[in-house]
Amino acid sequence: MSVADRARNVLSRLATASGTERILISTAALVLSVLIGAVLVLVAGRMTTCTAGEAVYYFGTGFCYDPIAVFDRLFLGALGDPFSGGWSPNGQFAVTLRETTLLIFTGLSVALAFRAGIFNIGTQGQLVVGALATALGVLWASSLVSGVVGTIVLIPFGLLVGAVFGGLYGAIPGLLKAYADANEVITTIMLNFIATGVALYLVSGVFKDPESAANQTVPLPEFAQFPAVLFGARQDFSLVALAFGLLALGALYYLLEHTAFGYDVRTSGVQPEAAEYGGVDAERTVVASLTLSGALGGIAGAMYVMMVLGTFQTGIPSYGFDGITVSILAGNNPLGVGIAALLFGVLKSGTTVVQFATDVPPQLVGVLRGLIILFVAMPEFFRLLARGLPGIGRGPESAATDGGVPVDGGETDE
Amino acid sequence: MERYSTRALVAAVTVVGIVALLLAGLAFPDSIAGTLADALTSRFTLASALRLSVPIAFAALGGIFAEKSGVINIGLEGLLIISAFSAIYVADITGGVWVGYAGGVVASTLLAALFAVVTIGFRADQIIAGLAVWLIALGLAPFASQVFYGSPNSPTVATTGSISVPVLADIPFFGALFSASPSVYMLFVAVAGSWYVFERTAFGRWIRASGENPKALDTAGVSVTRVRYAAVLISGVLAGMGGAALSLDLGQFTGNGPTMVNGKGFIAIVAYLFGNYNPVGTFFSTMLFAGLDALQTVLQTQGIGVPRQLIRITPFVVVILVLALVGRTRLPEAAGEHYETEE
Amino acid sequence: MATAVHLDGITKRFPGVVANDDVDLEVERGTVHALLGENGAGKTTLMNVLYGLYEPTSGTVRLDGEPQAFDSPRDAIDAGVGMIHQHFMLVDPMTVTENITLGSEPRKWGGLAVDREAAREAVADLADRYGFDVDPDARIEDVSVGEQQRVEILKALYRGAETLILDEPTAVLTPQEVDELFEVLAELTAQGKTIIFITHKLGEAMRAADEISVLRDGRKVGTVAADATSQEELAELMVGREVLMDVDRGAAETGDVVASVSDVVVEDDRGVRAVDGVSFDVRGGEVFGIAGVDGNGQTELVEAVTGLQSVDAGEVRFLGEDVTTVSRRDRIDAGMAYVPEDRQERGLVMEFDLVENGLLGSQHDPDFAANGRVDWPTTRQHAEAIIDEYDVRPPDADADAESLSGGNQQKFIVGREFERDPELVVASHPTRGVDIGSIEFIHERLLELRRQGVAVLLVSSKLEEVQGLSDRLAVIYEGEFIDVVDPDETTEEELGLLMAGERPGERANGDPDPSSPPDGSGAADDGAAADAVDPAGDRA
Amino acid sequence: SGGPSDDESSDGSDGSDGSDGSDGSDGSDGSDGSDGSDGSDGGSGPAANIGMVYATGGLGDGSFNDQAQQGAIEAEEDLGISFREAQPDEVAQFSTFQQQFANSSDPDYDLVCCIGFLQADSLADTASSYPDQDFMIVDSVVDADNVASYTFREHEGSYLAGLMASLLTTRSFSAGAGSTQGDSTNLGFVGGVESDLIQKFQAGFEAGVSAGNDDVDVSVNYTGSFNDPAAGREAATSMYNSGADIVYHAAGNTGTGVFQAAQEQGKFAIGVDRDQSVTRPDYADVILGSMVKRVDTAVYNAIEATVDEEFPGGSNVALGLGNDGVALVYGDQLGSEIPDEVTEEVATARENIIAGDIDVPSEL
Ligand SMILES: Nc1ncnc2c1ncn2[C@@H]1O[C@H](COP(=O)(O)OP(=O)(O)OP(=O)(O)O)[C@@H](O)[C@H]1O
Ligand SMILES: Nc1ncnc2c1ncn2[C@@H]1O[C@H](COP(=O)(O)OP(=O)(O)OP(=O)(O)O)[C@@H](O)[C@H]1O
Ligand SMILES: [Mg+2]
Ligand SMILES: [Mg+2]
Repeated sequence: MSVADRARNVLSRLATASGTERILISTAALVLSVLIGAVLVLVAGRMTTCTAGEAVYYFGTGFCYDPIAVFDRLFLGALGDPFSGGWSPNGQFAVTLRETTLLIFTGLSVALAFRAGIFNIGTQGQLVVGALATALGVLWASSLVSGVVGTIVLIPFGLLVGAVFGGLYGAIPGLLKAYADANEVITTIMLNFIATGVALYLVSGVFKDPESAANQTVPLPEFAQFPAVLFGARQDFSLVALAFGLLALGALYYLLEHTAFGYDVRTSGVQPEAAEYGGVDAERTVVASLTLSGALGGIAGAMYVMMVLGTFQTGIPSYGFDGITVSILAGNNPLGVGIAALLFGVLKSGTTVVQFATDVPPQLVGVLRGLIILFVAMPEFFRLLARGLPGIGRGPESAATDGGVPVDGGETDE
Repeated sequence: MERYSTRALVAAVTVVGIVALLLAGLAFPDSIAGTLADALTSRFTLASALRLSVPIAFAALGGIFAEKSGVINIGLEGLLIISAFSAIYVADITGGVWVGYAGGVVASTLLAALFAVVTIGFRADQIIAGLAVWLIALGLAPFASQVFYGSPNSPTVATTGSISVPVLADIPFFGALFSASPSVYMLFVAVAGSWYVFERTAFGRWIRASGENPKALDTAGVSVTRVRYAAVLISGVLAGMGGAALSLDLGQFTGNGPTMVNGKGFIAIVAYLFGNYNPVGTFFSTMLFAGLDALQTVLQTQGIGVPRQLIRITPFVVVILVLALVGRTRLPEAAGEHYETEE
Repeated sequence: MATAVHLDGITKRFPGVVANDDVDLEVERGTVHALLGENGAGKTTLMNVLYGLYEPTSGTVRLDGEPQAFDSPRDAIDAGVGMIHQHFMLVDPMTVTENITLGSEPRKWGGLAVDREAAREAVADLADRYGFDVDPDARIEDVSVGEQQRVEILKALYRGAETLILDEPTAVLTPQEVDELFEVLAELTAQGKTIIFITHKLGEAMRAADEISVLRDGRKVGTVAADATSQEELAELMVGREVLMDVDRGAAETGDVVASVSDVVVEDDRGVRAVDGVSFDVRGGEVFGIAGVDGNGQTELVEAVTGLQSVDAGEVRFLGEDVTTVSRRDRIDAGMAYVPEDRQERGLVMEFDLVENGLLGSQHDPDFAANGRVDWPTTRQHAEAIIDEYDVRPPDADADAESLSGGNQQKFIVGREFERDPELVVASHPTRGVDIGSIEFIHERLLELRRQGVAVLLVSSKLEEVQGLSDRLAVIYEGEFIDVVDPDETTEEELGLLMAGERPGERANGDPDPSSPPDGSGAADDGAAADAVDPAGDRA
Repeated sequence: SGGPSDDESSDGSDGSDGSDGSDGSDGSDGSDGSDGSDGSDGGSGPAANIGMVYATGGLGDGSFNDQAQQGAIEAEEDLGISFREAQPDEVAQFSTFQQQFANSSDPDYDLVCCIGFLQADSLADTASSYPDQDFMIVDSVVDADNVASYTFREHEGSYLAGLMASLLTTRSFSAGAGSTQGDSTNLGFVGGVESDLIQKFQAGFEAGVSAGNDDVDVSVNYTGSFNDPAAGREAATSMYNSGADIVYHAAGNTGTGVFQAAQEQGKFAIGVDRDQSVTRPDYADVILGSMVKRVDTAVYNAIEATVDEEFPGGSNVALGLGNDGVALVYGDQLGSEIPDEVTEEVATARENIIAGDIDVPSEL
């Protein structure tokens, strides 16, 4: 097959109706949640008191908060104001990409496990373990090398350490599931708490940076951190890391769709009995998938340490949980994870801009995030909407009117 | 069968272990065993475990209803949060603690209704919708608090207080069961009631059938949709009771960070999985967890020489260990799947 | 006689398919009506319309002359229609009684509680009345398929069904169970009930039905009286051509031993010996058949050979190697093909399309995935070849497996396994749910493999199938081989008795109580349930 | 003589509406464009524009951040400054907000207040990238000419709290809703998350307790969260049940649970950071006193210095008992009932600490 043929193939698969529909639906969901969010902003704005001079006026009524400003800041702000002329790669856009990069890895971690039929809630814990291991490992190794050579050696080394330890931590629920039949939802939630607890113990004790009041390890030397390329160093973002992320997206997609191992994973995910029949070793696949998933989580941790903080510090943000949302929004599809991670990166980074630029309580963005997810999750709603609302009544109406216990059940009822 | 015998074995080993510990504690009161034995036999530990159980167990019972009917409600955390705030808010504006309690339950039920419409009516993915419910509540409750009170934390309102049953409350150890907050008694009623619904009523069977084989229920002429709506709404009511109990017991809503609910909704999921969807089993698994948490607090306070950060994680470690021994929990066959009557 | 069921010009369209095309059907009260047709002919769809599961695109349903507009099965049930589906609609973890009364539970305490005693009694009474052998307190997941079917029938009767629809009721039954079922049907019609049943077995249709309607490609091609037709006529109506009814397998040219099983013991989850010391050899070019009532250890034995169950004692050898503990994957690689009994659980990944399903089991085969990298174009060609050769309909490699009718799913699996170039084919009920045209084809293929020197291990509960195809035939009962016979020298009746657990020697001195046929249900289960259900006792 | 507990009357927790960054009239273009730093005279704009970057707990924590906000509000009232707030919820956002304030030209911020020691690392970077921007940091020291650092000697105030507690627990004392048993030798300390900072509170408290009576033990519990009142309640309840009469907390919102437990058990508690008998009036009947930490003073002083163009860049002020940076204030309701012997002894200890006669340990 020629390259052109292949490209055509790919394009034709992308242009399928369902793909277009998914994009349309996601857009509609975004728009709808923005509308509802705007109403929320207005209502909240009515409940707050402000001076007349600060109010904005819509429909002849004054509101303390301006929804247009909120959404302008949320989206355009996160992108570094591309239309204002003064766009620079050093601005908020870099923060957005930084968040996106981390979410790509946690999203992939969750996606891989989900595709294998494993509900890995433990990416957060795997991230914490990977981050801590990376910090300690790189610290140790940074006494051996330095300078540019140090960067070239230590970054892959740090990622490797993060992947290995995250992977090992992911293997625990894997082994428990495969060989002790222990439900991974329970074990991974528990392991999250354990990872946080043990990390706190270690970095408030033996591995604590004596110079700092924070519970953190000694900071990594500059050369052991991701170098800023094109983008300014201040936003703690490195294009190199994003490139790694994109590489990982492609690699996982290839792994799942074009390799025998991926086929094994997907088969076990949707129908374990059939997988077993097809010669898939169920136990090994469970352990391997969770290990790999943990490794991706661990890499996210390594990136957090080597790109964002430059040290391991307790209180790691919940990238692991956000990864669940990212993955599900993406339909657990590695390529979709890229887009979902960008959307979430925008929301996370935009939140800080909104906070800075408006008086709206920052929790509002959290609500918006929930609404977007909710609407994206209900494509059926938009399909009905598109069809002009005829069949909409069936489900929801009965809920609204007779939500209680069905009373007309059995024949012997009356 | 194998499963039950393992369970029995684990139970037996646990009992033997506890007895040995108590004996060791008697023999050497100053050792760690002595401290542990003291804590284990203290009515204060039991009382503490009960208090800690309330929100978790209510939410877990709610989770059972939803999941048994085939709708995985991962948004329990959100229901707890919204109820915890609403209860305080309503109690604050009306001045009535129990009015506030009802307000919390209503708020949680409304959010559950939204979840139901979205997942059952519009066939949204249950997991995403559940996460969305959590995120919405996690934003909305502190946001509302900020708007109403100018702070994510509410002011203090009256609490539900506690009720002591005369005589019974004086029984050693178990007396703690009879000198507790009203929510604890309501929890007992809810556990028994849930058990009754599942084991004895037609509706309980429909819920089970709707989660195991909705088509069987449908072809038997019962509307799966309505059963699922009802079950999800019940989960909203129960989680609402848990959230309201949590905040009204303290008389305040705390909305910073993960809010005062702080993951209890997720622990609830663990609890009902661990309790194998049985209300009574779930109650005991909640008590196991809360008991370990209470014990952890006591041990930390008494300073037994193990770093505090590590003592704090014992409940989580124990759950994993027990699970590794007891093994699998079985999800309802159709949990997480949409059901549609054909045509 | 009154017309109980009257279907008028029923058309049912699915996106891209016309499943029923202007079908008329009349069934007299108190009669049995059989519905015949190839896979995908539209039989199930037609009955789903009658049962209110599907709303017809056009056409009307009348019961006792009254036009009906069913919105849901609930309406159909209320109108006295009951249906026993091809795939049972039972809740596995619930008991027989709970399943039968589901949705119509007797209540007490003002509806606050299910009256469990009343429910249990009602079920027991009903079972008694029709001579059904069921344990009201057994859990569905613990009872045999035959018993599950009886539960389904009771469920319909409990709801006051006047018209009963059975979708391929005999596909899963032993000959004796089939007899029992037909007795039940006779009893039911005698009591004024109307029966419609779907089948692929012409003989059964002629035996049990009063009238037979045949569907082809969604259209009804004729209705004939059962006593005025022949199998040949029916077959031609169905397929549109003449069908060869008998297979001539020719003499065997046996080669070396390909697979050998010695003293194999397999315990099930509960520690009960499902396979209890079985030994046999299968040679190249030979079909070794295993007959038996479902649930006597065939599944476990087959899975022990194919590597899906671990063996608790004994040895399995394949091509001279001890493979007792060798993984499933290595056995596939060594040349073992397996048509599994449960096509929807095991044989196909229902959410995958046929391209991906064609790869199942070959994903580590260098021909399809060199160096662990799947060659999708080749895989696609492979799937298309199977579809083409085995006449899988619709012939679309991009169709998801779940969108195919059961028979077509089976054909695809058979094709995939037979094309594996195997040394040994293990075929478990290879033609279950397959129409006769396809059965003929599958049988031919199987014999062709045999001619090529492939060893075949065939398990089937269809006597004529194992008897017709096997060179040697073992009868399995409660996990043991009760006898190995030459199928050509053994009558169907003798086989039936063997399958019932009658040892060859016993017949002389024993006094087999003819009124106590082998209990398919109780014995059919792997052990534990056999204790729970007292076979002879309940029957008396 | 229980330290300066003067102006605690205004409850800062409802003051966050005072935040308005943009000056009243948006239309007035550039009236204060370039002269941001020297605008202490009336004019149209505020005396100074201040940026506040809070610690991750966010506003409404009832203690630390609220206290810092209080300082800004007072400065707004007294000095006519204007301030804008940012509440990061994770460490990585500190630098984002610090930079946003530093970058901003409309308005041009005269001072950026960074609250909490976790900001130290990012501030070290930000401060060197924006040498013309003035910063202040609370609870940590950043060595830069454009940063004024304020740290607190929490252990000193905690020492007084411990001393008071140990003197009270060894006598029979009853007031408000609580009482102590004369024969008890047990006190409690509830912390949030383990850290050097919280351990400073603990160390000082324990030192004070031993100074009061060598036989009194302190039970310690860290709940692992600053936001879990339920856990705080269980920790304190367990302490009260094992004989403690008084529990001191340094656990933010978790402390609410400590007060609740005190009320339920009829025992006492000691608040932290602010005068909690005032900010939590429902519990005033069990709060003996609070170890206040005048973050507001630090913020106010830094702002005042900025307005006066005397910004103490590069300085490091350690606020202790001596300069009223920390203090033990007695409870609004119970303070008057505390026996004079106790208050006198506490006052003496305070003098001795200020004079350097008592050296309070800041580490365990
Ligand atoms: N729900 C559906 N959606 C789309 N197509 C369907 C659906 N149900 C059936 N079909 C199609 O309608 C046709 C008739 O199917 P039906 O199940 O009625 O066949 P059948 O005669 O029962 O076959 P079998 O003997 O294999 O059970 C087939 O082509 C099938 O693929
Ligand atoms: N996951 C899949 N499931 C089913 N069919 C697939 C899948 N992936 C690819 N195919 C089919 O295989 C054929 C070739 O696929 P594709 O274009 O992806 O290959 P390619 O990328 O050109 O080859 P290669 O993967 O060897 O680089 C197409 O007809 C495509 O529809
Ligand atoms: Mg059919
Ligand atoms: Mg495809």
